Amino acid sequence: MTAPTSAPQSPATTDTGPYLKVNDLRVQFPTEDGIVKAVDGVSFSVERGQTLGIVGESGSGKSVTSLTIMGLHNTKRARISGEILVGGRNVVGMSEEQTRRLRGRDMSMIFQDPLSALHPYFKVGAQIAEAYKVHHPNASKSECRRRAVDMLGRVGIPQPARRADQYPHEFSGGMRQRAMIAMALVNDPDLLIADEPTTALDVTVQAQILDLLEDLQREFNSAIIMITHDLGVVAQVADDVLVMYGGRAVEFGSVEQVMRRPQHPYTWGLLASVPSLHGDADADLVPIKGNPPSLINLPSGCAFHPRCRYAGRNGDRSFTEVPELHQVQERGHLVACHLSEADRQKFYAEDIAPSAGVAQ
Amino acid sequence: MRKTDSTPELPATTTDGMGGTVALEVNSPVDAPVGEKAKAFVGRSPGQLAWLRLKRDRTAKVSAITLLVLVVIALLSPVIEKLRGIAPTQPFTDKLNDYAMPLGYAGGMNGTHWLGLEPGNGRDILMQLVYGMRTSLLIAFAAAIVASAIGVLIGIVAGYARGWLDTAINWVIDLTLAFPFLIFALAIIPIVEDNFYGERDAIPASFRVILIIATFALFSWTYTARLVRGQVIALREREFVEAARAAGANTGHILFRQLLPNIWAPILVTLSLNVPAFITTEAALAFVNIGVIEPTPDLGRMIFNSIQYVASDPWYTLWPGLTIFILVLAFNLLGDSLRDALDPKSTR
Amino acid sequence: MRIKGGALVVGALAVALTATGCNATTNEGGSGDSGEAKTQSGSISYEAADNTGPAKAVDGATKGGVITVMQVSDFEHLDPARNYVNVQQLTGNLIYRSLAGYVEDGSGKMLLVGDLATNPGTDVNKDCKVWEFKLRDGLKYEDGSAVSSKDVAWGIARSFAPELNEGPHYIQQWLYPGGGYNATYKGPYEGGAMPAGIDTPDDKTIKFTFAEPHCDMPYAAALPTSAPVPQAKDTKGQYDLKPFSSGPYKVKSYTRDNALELERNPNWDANTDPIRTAYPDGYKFTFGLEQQQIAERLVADAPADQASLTWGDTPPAVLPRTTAANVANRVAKGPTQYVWYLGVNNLRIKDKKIREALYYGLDRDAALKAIGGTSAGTPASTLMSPTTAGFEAFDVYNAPPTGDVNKVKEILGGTTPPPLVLAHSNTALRTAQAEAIRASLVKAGFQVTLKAIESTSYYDQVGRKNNPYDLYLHGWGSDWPTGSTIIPPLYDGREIADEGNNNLAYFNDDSINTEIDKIRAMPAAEQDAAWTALDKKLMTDFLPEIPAYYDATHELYGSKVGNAYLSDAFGALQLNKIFVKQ
Amino acid sequence: MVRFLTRRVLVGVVTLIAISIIVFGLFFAVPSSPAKVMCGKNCDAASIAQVETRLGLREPIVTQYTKFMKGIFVGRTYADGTAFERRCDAPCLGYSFRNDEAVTTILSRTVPVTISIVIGAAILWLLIGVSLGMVSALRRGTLFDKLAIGISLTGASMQVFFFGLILLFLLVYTTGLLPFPSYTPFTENPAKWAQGLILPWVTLGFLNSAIYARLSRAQMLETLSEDFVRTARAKGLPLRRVYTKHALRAAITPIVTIAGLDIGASLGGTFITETIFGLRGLGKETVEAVGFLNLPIVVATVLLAAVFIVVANLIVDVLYAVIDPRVRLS
Repeated sequence: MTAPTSAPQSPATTDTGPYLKVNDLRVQFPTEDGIVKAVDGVSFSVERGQTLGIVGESGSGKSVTSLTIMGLHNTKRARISGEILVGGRNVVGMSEEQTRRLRGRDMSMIFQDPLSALHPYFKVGAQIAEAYKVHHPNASKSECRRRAVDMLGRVGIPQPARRADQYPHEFSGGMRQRAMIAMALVNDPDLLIADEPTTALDVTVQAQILDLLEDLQREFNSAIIMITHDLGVVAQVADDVLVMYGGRAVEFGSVEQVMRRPQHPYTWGLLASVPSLHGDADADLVPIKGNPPSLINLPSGCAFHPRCRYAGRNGDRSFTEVPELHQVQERGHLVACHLSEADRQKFYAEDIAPSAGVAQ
Repeated sequence: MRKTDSTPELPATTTDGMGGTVALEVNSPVDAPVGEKAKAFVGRSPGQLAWLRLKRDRTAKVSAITLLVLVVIALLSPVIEKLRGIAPTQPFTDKLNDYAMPLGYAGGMNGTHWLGLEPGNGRDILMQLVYGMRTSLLIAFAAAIVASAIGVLIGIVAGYARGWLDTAINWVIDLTLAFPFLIFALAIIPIVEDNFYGERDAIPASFRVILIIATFALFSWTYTARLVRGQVIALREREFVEAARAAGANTGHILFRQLLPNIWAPILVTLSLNVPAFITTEAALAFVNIGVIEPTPDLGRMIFNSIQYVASDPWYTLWPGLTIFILVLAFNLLGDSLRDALDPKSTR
Repeated sequence: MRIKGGALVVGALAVALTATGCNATTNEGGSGDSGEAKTQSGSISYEAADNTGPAKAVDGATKGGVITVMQVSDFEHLDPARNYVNVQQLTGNLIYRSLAGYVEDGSGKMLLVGDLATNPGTDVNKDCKVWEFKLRDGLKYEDGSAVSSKDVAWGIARSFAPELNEGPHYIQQWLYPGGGYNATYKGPYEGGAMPAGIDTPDDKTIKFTFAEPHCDMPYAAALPTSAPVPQAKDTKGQYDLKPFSSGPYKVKSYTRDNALELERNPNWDANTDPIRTAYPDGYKFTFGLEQQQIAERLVADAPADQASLTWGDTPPAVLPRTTAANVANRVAKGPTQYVWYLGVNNLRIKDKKIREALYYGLDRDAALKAIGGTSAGTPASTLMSPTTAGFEAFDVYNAPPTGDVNKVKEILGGTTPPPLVLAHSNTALRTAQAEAIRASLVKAGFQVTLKAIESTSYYDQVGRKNNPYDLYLHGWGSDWPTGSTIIPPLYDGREIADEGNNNLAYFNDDSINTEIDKIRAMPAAEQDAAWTALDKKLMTDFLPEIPAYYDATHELYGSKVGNAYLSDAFGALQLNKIFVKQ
Repeated sequence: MVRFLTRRVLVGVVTLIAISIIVFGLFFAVPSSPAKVMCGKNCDAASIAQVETRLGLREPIVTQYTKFMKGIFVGRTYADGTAFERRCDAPCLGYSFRNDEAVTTILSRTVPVTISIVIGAAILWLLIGVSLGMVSALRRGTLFDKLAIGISLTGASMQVFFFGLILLFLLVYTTGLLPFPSYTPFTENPAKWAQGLILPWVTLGFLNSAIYARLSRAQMLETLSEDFVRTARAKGLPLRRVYTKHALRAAITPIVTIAGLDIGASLGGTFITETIFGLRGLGKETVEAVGFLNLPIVVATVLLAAVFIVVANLIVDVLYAVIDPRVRLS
């Protein structure tokens, strides 16, 4: 487990540290409507064999972060600063050709909605084989295909040889997601980013996919970033959790810390809106009121303040001052909130805990 | 074809492959599977957003102003006639030479006849032009609106009705598309005129104009109808329609109160791109002698007549040619901008 | 003869004139003033020198090459029984020979001579009732067989067939006077009978016997219905596509609406032909271009088009550029036998005062400028064209070319004229012209409504006796250059039928009808002056309709076309003596 | 597949029959009779009646129509019992009212002209328009892109009659760089065929290129924003391969279908192009025939145009199924 940092550290250039290290990442998109600050000073790291869960509503910056790591943003359109070290190499500022070589082999990504992420006109096997071939230029065609079929088998697709010759639309949702995972893993990547891999799937399939990811992680010893809005998923697979809001990290800690003893009102909101297996079955789910903020005109001060029922408890700091990520008493647990820790614990215990729960 | 059914949804802010699909519901407690920045414009209706975008679009502004100026000129043509004291049909044959070409320089341009005179009839080009533009714009706008109205009505009915009615309407659309428009226009216009007016009645200019509008509309509603039908089919299963139905709303209410407001954007775009197409087609009608008849001034007929003079009196060709080019270009640009503004997924 | 609407292609700019036989003086290379034609009567020549082949050679002419004639639309008919359009007859003249024909050289001296026959017809009893034609020696068809007078008789017989009814029917009507020309005899196809009144005592002689005197017979014999058609070669409806050649050229290929190619008929003997020199090796007629395109190409004179010509009038838009030095010498222009009238429906406008007011209200200058100005014609003041034999240029009303609004007011004297409907053919040029006329009449105080009629049915519509229009623009040209094919068809009220009228004024006056009969009975020599006197009387006393302008033609040809002149007889470029400059 | 085709063909046939009925009915309603147009100057009521009988116009419209349809499939005999009787073998579309030529002959002469014009122009506009659009989409925002947008906007706002005429004046009349357009059958002389058709190709090709460039650019941009393109990049594929294999394949599919429909519609007649360049194709033939009320030609050409459109639709549907595995013909 790695201590997240709120301040940039000196870049590690050796292979011994965390496999992925993100330092003070900022991603901005100039648009016709203004500058979108999609990610605003986020830092974290992931080690091999570990899983980091990133949670947040849409617009919180989690997907942008992952795409930035993959180098999939058009550098002409996106302004990226900070540092992303993948196995010690800084991806920020790297040429397209260099990142391309990393993509798919050193780091790969499982996209949400595999129906649109897979090319509709090409056979599934061919798409996987292509991913293999590009990083193994010397592999023969049949070798690539064998590999693709093999991968399909390993992600649990029955009759992989037959399935390889089918098109994505002929697969069921779960099967497509497995194929997507097979494609992401075909080159044994060291870092795997899974963007909402289970969102579109029903619960049983979801569980199978998560199990599969866990098995594969054990096998390949990969570092995994699991992007999701589903706290249940996070609780199941993640070692650490990063909660994002408005392009910033608002809370970080181990699963235990964030799920059991959350300290940020936004995290509370997320938890309160998840049905509990342990809490009162009759307790109402409490949705977070209001809408996610505009990334062009973030609310001043704490971006969450318009939706936070505790805003203003500390004078007008919530409205004027951007809260920094600070370590709480517990080691490794960081929160960006102006409330005092005592207040946070008190509010949680009184207002939130009775009705919120986590599937754990 | 694929992709014509683009739904006007909440705009994503960038178009570099990040947008993903965008959801309409904004009050979900948890992160919906949507693009990251989709909710950047919270609290503004799609219409307001489109307006904002349009206002920022320089091309749109320039073309809109150009069109506005031309439309105002066209509308004010009687005033211009009063001010200049020259009627559009007034012949100045005395200012033509033996070959009926305008005397003087540059097609007879001078202080009285700012754009010169038409060869042959010796009419003032400026007056013919402004009045002609009025006729052409009237035809194009009216036809576009009527075509859209028919298309929307039929499209909604087809999309909502399903079953045999949908099949029948689809077949009628196919039939219309397979039917040569020009032949129909050529054949039908004289027949209808004969049936409506006696042999000695002056056929009012407006009647031919109405006929042309009707013919245009009759052959141009299909695209809108298909578009609307597709939209309706896509939308009719959506929650808000289901909800309305569950709440006991009648079909008419669902169709026009629930569905229509959600599909107006592509309709508007089609309409705005139909106008320049009709201006051009109206000019083509003059080619086959079924355009607007003399003595009503008409831009299309003027172009057809003037093209022949491109070598003998290029000025005569220039003015109407330039006018139609600017009109069509401005309309196309504005239509493009409108589409971009209303449907952010499409890109210029 | 009517200028036929059917020849007007939709959207085409040219007016295809339908006519034969008249007499005009060309003003080749002259000014745009085409109306100042010298008046001269065509004469019928029995001189042996004129009637003997070969035709007089053209200075500097060489044999060879191919002349291309560019036309807007295909010929309707080349079958001699159906050929009634001037350009078709000019073309037909290359393929088949009639009993008589016109010798022309472009100088204005036109002679009617024998073509197949040794002279233009012998008036056997000097009463114009029995006419005899003797065929020349050595006449051969394209297959080398001899031309027989029986073939001429067959040709005339078949022109009675209802299916081949499109040609001129003077001889036919004279053979069967009273009633329709084919009311009793319907051609040889059903039953094989030959028409009464034609005798072919031997293979060289054909004799016509009429009940009434017809001193015009030599002219009528020049029409194509007297061309020989061997019965064995008669393909009836298909004869149009490949008439059997008795002239210097035969059909090589004919693709309808695209092209007609003629090549030499090796069996034609120049020594038998006083009319044709046949210099080119062939002709190519191309169809389907707009008149504008043809004119532009001829102005441009690209190498491929230098041996080309057109029979269509140069469109107004091209006219201004024909004055350039390298183009002006390639223009054939001059008056034709046509006069254009602002027709007034006398059944509706009975008051001569109103017609007089219209006469002054009409801006002839504007009407002409709408179709190309002075090269399209000159203002007219008579009913007969200046190309008519015995023409006299008189002007009863002395209206200025641009009209006289004050005079109109004076004539009307404060009364309001009835609202008028002006019908016009819907081609671009006629529409522009109608609008110019409307504008001028409105300026003069009339209330005028335009009524566009589909060009193809224009003359059908206005030719109905009970048509609802007051005014219509129409043209007329004589079939041969005497008043006898102008005044009677246009103003003999007894000929008014329910449909298909030529008397578009629907004018009927007993005194005029009587006068017409009187003139017809006169000896040929006295008729010309009598027709002119009748013209003057009609204009002064009745003013049945308003002569608008004398038609003129303006045709372009390429720089390699030699001896191109307007035919006096047909009002278009004559092909008989044309050649390709080498 | 077979069921789909059968059904579509059946619907197409019904459509064609409907169109033939409409056209027949339309011309029956025209106030003036084609016989009048044909019978010329010597026209009286009796001659009109004769001509009308000969043309079969005196029979009730239903009889005329059934005879016409019968002629197409089994042939028919005209003017039976007269000296002008003739047999017209299937497929018999009748004879031109104007000059008695068999309509099938006229079609066999005019259709190749239109096909030549359209095919040549289509190759041009597909090659130039699509590549221009694709490249400018890939180079979005560059000078090249802006230039391409400018040209295609100008082209899309230009009219065939304007552009064609100006080309004629510039290249033919004034400078004589090109001969006036003409049609020589390809089989006779391919070089002359091409030379005679350059101008119409360029005219139609340029104007449609403009439209297709706009279309392809928009399509390509839309495709580039698709998830599967992102996936392809995430796999580590080089950009060139992403564009040429993944993006192009998806972007070109709708263009192929639109092009198919456009070509089908154009084959029905490019009247203005044909008129401007004096080429006697299907379009010019049709419009002229309408002017002369030449019913047999009008019905035949309209039907043929409709056949082209219906067949193009069918081909496009099949093609789509071939290109896009998601589409199933059923």
